[in-house]
Amino acid sequence: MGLLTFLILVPLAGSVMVGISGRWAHWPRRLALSFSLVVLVLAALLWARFDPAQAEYQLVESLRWAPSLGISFLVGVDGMSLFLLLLTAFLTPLSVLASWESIQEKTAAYYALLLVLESLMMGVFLALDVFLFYVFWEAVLVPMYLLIGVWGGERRIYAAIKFFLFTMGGSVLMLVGILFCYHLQDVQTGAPSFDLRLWQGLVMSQDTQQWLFLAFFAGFAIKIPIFPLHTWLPDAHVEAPTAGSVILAGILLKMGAYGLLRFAVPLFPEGARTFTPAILTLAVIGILYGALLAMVQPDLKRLVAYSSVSHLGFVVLGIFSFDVAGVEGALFQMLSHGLSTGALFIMVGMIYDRRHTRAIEDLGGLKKSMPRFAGVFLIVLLSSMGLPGLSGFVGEFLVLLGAFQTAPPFAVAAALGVILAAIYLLWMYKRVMLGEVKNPANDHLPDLSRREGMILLPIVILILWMGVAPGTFLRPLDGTVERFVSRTPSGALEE
Amino acid sequence: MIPVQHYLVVSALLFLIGATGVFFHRNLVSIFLCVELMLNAVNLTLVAGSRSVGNLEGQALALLVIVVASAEAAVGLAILIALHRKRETINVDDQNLLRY
Amino acid sequence: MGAAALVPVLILVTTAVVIAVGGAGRAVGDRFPSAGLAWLGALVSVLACLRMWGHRLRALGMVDADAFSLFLSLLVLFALLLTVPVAKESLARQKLEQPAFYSLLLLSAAGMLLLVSSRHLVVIFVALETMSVGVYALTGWARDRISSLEASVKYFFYGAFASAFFLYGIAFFYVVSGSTDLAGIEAALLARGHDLGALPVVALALLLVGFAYKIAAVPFHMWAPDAYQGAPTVVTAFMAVAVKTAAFGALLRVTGSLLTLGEEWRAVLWVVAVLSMTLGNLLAIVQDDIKRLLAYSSIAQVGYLLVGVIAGGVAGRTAALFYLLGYSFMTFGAFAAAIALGRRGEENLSIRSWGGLGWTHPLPGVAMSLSMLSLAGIPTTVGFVGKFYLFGSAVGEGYIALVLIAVINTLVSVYYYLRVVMVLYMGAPVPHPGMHPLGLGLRLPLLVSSLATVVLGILPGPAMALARRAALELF
Amino acid sequence: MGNASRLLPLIPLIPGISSLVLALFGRAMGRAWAGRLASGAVGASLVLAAIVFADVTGAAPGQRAITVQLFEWVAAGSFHARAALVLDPLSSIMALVVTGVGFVIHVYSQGYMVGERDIGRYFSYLNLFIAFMLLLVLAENLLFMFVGWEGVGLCSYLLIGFWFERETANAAGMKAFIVNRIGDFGFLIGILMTFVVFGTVSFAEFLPLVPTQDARVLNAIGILLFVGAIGKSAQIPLHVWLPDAMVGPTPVSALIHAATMVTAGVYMVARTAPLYAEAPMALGLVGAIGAVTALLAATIALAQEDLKRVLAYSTVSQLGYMFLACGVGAFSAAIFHLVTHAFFKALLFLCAGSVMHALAGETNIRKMGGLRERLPVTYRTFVMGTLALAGIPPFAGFFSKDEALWSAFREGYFLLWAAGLAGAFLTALYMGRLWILVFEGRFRGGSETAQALEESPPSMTWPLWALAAGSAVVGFIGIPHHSWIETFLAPYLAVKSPRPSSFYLEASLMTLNVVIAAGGLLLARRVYSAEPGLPETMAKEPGRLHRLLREGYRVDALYDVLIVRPVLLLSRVVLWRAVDRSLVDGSINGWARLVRVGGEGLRLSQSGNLRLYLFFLFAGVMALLGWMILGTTWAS
Amino acid sequence: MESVVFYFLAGVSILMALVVAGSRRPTYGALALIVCFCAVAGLYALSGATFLAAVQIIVYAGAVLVVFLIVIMLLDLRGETSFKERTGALRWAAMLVGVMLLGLMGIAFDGLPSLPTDEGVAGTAAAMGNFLLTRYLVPFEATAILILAALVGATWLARRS
Repeated sequence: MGLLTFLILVPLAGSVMVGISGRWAHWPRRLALSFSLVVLVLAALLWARFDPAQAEYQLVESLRWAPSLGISFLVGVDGMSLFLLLLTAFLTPLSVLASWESIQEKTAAYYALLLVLESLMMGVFLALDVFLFYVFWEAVLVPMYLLIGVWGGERRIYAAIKFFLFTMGGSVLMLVGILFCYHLQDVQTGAPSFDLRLWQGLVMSQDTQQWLFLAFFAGFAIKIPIFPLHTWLPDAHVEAPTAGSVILAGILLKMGAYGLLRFAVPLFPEGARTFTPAILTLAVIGILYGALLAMVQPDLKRLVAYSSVSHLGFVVLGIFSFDVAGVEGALFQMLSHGLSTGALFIMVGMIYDRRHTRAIEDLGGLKKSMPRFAGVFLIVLLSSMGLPGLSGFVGEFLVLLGAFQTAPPFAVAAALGVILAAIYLLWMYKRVMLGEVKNPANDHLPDLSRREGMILLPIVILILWMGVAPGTFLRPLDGTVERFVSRTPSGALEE
Repeated sequence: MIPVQHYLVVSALLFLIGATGVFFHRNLVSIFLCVELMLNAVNLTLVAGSRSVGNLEGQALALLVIVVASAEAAVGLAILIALHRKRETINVDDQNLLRY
Repeated sequence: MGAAALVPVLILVTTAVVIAVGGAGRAVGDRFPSAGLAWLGALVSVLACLRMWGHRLRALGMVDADAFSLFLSLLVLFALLLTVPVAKESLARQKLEQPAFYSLLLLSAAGMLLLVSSRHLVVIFVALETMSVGVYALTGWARDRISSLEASVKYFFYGAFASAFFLYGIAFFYVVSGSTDLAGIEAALLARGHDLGALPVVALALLLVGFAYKIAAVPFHMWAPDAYQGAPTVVTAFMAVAVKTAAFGALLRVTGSLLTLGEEWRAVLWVVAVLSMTLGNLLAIVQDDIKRLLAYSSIAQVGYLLVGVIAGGVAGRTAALFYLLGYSFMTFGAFAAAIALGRRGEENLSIRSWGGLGWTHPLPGVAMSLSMLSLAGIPTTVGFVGKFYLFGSAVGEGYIALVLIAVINTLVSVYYYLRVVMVLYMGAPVPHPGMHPLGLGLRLPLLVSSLATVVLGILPGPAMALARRAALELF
Repeated sequence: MGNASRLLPLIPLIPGISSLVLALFGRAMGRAWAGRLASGAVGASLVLAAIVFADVTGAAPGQRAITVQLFEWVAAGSFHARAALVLDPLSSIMALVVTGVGFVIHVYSQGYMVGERDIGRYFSYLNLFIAFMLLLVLAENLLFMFVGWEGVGLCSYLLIGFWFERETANAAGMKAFIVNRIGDFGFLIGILMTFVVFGTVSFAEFLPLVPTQDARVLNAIGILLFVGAIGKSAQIPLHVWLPDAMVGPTPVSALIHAATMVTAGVYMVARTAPLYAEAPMALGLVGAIGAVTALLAATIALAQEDLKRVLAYSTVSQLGYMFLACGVGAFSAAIFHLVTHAFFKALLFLCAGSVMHALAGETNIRKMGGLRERLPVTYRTFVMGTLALAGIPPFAGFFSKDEALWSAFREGYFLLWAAGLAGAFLTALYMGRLWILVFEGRFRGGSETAQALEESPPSMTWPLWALAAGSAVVGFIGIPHHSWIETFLAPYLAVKSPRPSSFYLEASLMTLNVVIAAGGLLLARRVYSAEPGLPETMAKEPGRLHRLLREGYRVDALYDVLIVRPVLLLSRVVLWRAVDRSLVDGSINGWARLVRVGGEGLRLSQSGNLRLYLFFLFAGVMALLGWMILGTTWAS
Repeated sequence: MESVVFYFLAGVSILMALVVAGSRRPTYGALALIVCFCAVAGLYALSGATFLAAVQIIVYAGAVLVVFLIVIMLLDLRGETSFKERTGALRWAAMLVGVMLLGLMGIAFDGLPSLPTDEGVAGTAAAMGNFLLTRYLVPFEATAILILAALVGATWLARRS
């Protein structure tokens, strides 16, 4: 058992401890915070041990699990997963902190589920065995379902079940695809295996590739989500507790994009190529559609949710540009979106804690009593709308750059989303933060507390860091992304 | 000698009369009688088969069927008695507490 | 010609007789340890089964103790081991505890053991009837409750009617082959080739009807919801788990043996499987009574199980056997949890009235939730691994469309399975007169089935290996 | 120039750091020190800018450009964009203007903003602006320039909306940012295309490659980049944000919305001059937009009643002149006008600020008049600014505007020249109007205000003098035929040599310019002095044309009807309600409902009647046997 | 001669079967079934299954069906007529299914080759006894379990609580 296994096991062990600690009032959250910080340290250690020069999977660990079926506990890390792991490790303690005061009921179960979720997400990003991946992938739904359903808002039950059914709907199709690949692997090599690395050697006809790609794509597209499969997202976001929204937007959505990068495209490059124009179209529609809808949302969380649809459209666009810059941009955008949208949800949660409403029309003029909050909020918004010098810009720019090289019209259309982002975010900022205080309830609200500052400070620092020195996060991607691009059909759109 | 097929046809007739008869009754005992008829029809096939294939298995099985049928009758009638005691009716159409 | 292979059956019967005789005439409340004896008998029987593992014994030319039958026998016996304590606790609540109950339980379990251990249609028939007669009586055990009797009546008549068809099938096989032994039939049919016309397939079809009824596959399922709902819950649990396991085992044996009869039966089962899962799921969605919901759910589960039968081969059968194992635990867990959620003095089977009980009653809540997730096929539970291999085996044989239908059905099923979890943990608490305290008789089975559901889901390897061994020794 | 390379990074860095310090500790610092720190930081930058400027001028004409690499900023695949600064005549002159005017305005702000609650925040923004502006002008490549480009836009947004409790300020700030974003959209695509075409976005690397490329490609890039300039420099049709931006503090209007940020577009075009020189269509567009803007904005300025809005439209118009100059290939003339304009327009705005300071924030010129005696310094400096803007020699505007118009004429763009000339007349006219209405005649405001009228404090008046001095003398760096600025810039703008032309023609046109300008001023004096009641009359019974002009050709209303409302309607009604809720969600919920209804329907089959159950079994057997028997029989 | 007996017995059994299926009163049905069983017993005997014929008459017709009659009396089912309410649809549908099934069976029987008529097995009591206690020991003994189960079950169900 090495570092990677610990990344999965530590939060799991933590969740057990937290679960037991329920009878002592403050212990669940303290324990949860400590465990998530331990994981963060482990993840940092992983970063330190990671060798950016190497394109292949690193620190691979393999345990026999069900050898007769070709299942093993096979984990490894490469540039693509490294930062997603770090993001997971980073956002979890923040989620714990964000829940510190607002979750008062059933705290032990809550924090235990949060840690279970962390463990499973780690597993998703670490698994190199497709079976293992699918197990984690599906299992993630359960704690999230419970987090939304138990600690969520008014329509939490509808949102939770919708979330579950949507995402599962996609992944059962992927399951069929996985089974078929497994069968192919069995037939072609005589040794059943779920080892992703072996699957890349499978021989498939064009037709087979197309079907399999579609099956995998269905699973990932819903999670991302790609228009028109996105309608679970606003509901889930709105109803989820703050931490749920943070993790949902920050990490769960990235799982879909990660799946495309790790599985759907490299395994079925020809299949991917066939559908690239359609997917690019959907991505661009998603960018514009999400932005346009975000513009007219009356609820803050719903607005941020639709903005996620828009931002994740960029990620898809970048992936399917099949260009090094584009793919790196997509990965970068995933990280940046995780930070900025995570922060947005946290901050919306802070507003909710104070005002018990998320309706934009109930707010206004908050900046007067909460100047610090307003400042941080603005930085996060600016990052989200892609202001150069902040994290959001680098990702978006590289995505557009990649897309512009392989599919210029799509890039141009997508760039319109940048305009729209400014509109809906600034408009929201204006209505929430600026202006006179018309509703007396919005006056004399406490500014950021120390705990809240502690949550936001690291995010702001990272947003700046990623904007000013993106090289830190781009360089380790190089090898992996080049390997990825070399497996994709070059000139996918030339025909 | 009578060809085996004739036995089979008679048996099939009896069987199907029994099976169809089930739907002609609302009284559970009568329905039960029809089921008994069906079992007996099968026995006829078995006996005829036994003669045709030349071993005793068919007849032995037919004998076991009779045993099974009596055991079933015991339990079935016991259930009916219990039911009648509780509901004062063994009309099949009255047994629809459990549905949908 | 030793009779060693019959030892597990004989142990059960002996225990049953001891209980029946020892308990006869004793007043209710008289301290005769019938439950303990029954449990002990089942345990000894388990030991006997384990002792025979790997020896491929055959008793009196008709009963086999191969890995296949032992695997299924063990499943039945596990169900028995779980049922007995639950029965003791739940029947005591309803003042229905009688030595005869355990006696019947053991006798029908003996029938099940025989059912899965024989390649002989006559034995299969008699065993099937033994099992059925016992369960008919158990279904009506709450003889003062109309619904129990009604369930019993429906079950009985449906069963009698269906077994006539089943028997007719055996008779036809006998007529065309002169044998009632699966191997003998196979040999005779092979020898005679195609000149027998359609009668052999008619015979097979009629056998399938009998099995389909017993495993409650659509369109022969209609008894199940009523019988499940009306029977005392513990009996329903036993029925849903053990009866299904045993009948399914026999079905596997028959379809695995009569290979000369063409592939038509696969197409038939294809349709039956699709109908079962679709209808089962659609109807389960609209249920509020947990037992009725589970009844429809188990109809759907049979649909999934049939996927393994249709796929056939070692992989398909392994998958089906493994799934049966998982199915036993998760289903039993669900029923036991439903019992444990009963209120003081009455059963509490309406899901709607379970609001928030998951928090106040952690063990039944968790057990129920795990069962539901497992039945829905969510990973880290055995239901997931089981489905994974069932569908995998079918994909391997090219049944893609079937698997697609199956996974879409899984999706539909998630809705109602999660609804239970939802009510337990997210529902508004419903005021009620207080819950029945949980005794060890419920706690342990709950714990065991929950643990099994998870452990088998995380470490399926060993159990899968056993199932594979069993599948290999099917012939 | 080794000295310069070491000092160069400090120029944007000092205000940047100061901004951060002010943002974090501005409140604790106290209002006096906040202003001092901010001004000091810009002052330091000014000194450094002057030093490096001296270095540049001191160097041999061919070696006046150096690049200072800071770090590799974005690198992915084959794309590289360095964080690097370039120092050459163009950027050094811009840096000097930015820090110079910036310093003056910082000092002015200390007086003007006295009494503001959030002075630390104000200076933080202002310093940040200077930092970004310097980044913009010093950037070595397009992408890094884009950082400054968007950064100044952000600061503009923040400063326009500085009084965040005012609804108009917030709306104006947002409008400014969003309209700029629309331009930036083009700019961004331009950057992408530049990279795709040249494989680099570094000025020093792709500009020399320009001749290797097809004109169509260059036109496309040129136009795309110019779209960015249109937004930033408030050219038609994206000019709508600038007049609204006047709700911000007046020093901000002077610094950002007159002297520096809005000229970034011109600077960018000049920076990429070699590209535009090879892209005739793009250049033509630049000139045309410039000319149209110069003329139309001037007409609008005629009818405005808000002091600052007049100046804002004037700025738009003057920026048009700069683009006009670019469009005819006279990039150095454009930069020249940029520099002079920075002085006199900043001056005019600061004068306006001074007036507002005296009138307690009043900006409506109908309520002014007769301020000449009460605000002598303001009056004098304002007149100097007016004369400079109108183009009366020897004030700075005369030289630069003349240079621009002459270039147009000389290069044969007579239409542009004519438009420019007409614009010049209008410029003189509206400035004359302003002069008369604000400073001459009787005071038309309330009597209370009248008594409180007094000149602004020294911290505000000496910046006025400084800028006035600038306005007066800066023009001499560009005396025709002895133009220092042209010789200084020309090698780095890569401009083709001007067509030969007659000195007499040039001189006569110059005279014409002066006559036109003087005519405009005199006409204004005649009209508005003779009829002091005219503005009131026109305000009450506006003519159709007057109303059209006052409302800026109703462009805002047009955009509202054509773009804003349809987009909102599309989003809210079509996309959200119809597509998202009804179609997408509706169809999926529809499936769920179908499943439920299916379940409800099917459960009726389970009627509870045993006979029915048995019948299903019986029928099932029949179906099964039928299938098996018929299947087998037909098969054989 | 043999065929006359066969057709007579077959005819009687079918006729009685129809009565069972169609009679309004359960008593008539039970009595007709007894007759039917006796006729079928005759057919058994005709096929050489003499022991079985005896068992059929003694046990089946003589005991089991008599129990039926007793139950009918006990439950006082005379008043309940089967045909009281005629909801015809299901009956007609069942008849249709029955006829179709008969047709299908016909096809299946038609496809059979001519099977040997008599292989000369005699189901005498001795032979049967021998057979059941050797080859068929397991199912034979299994019926003991069945009967025990039926006994226990029936006892509980039928007993007054």
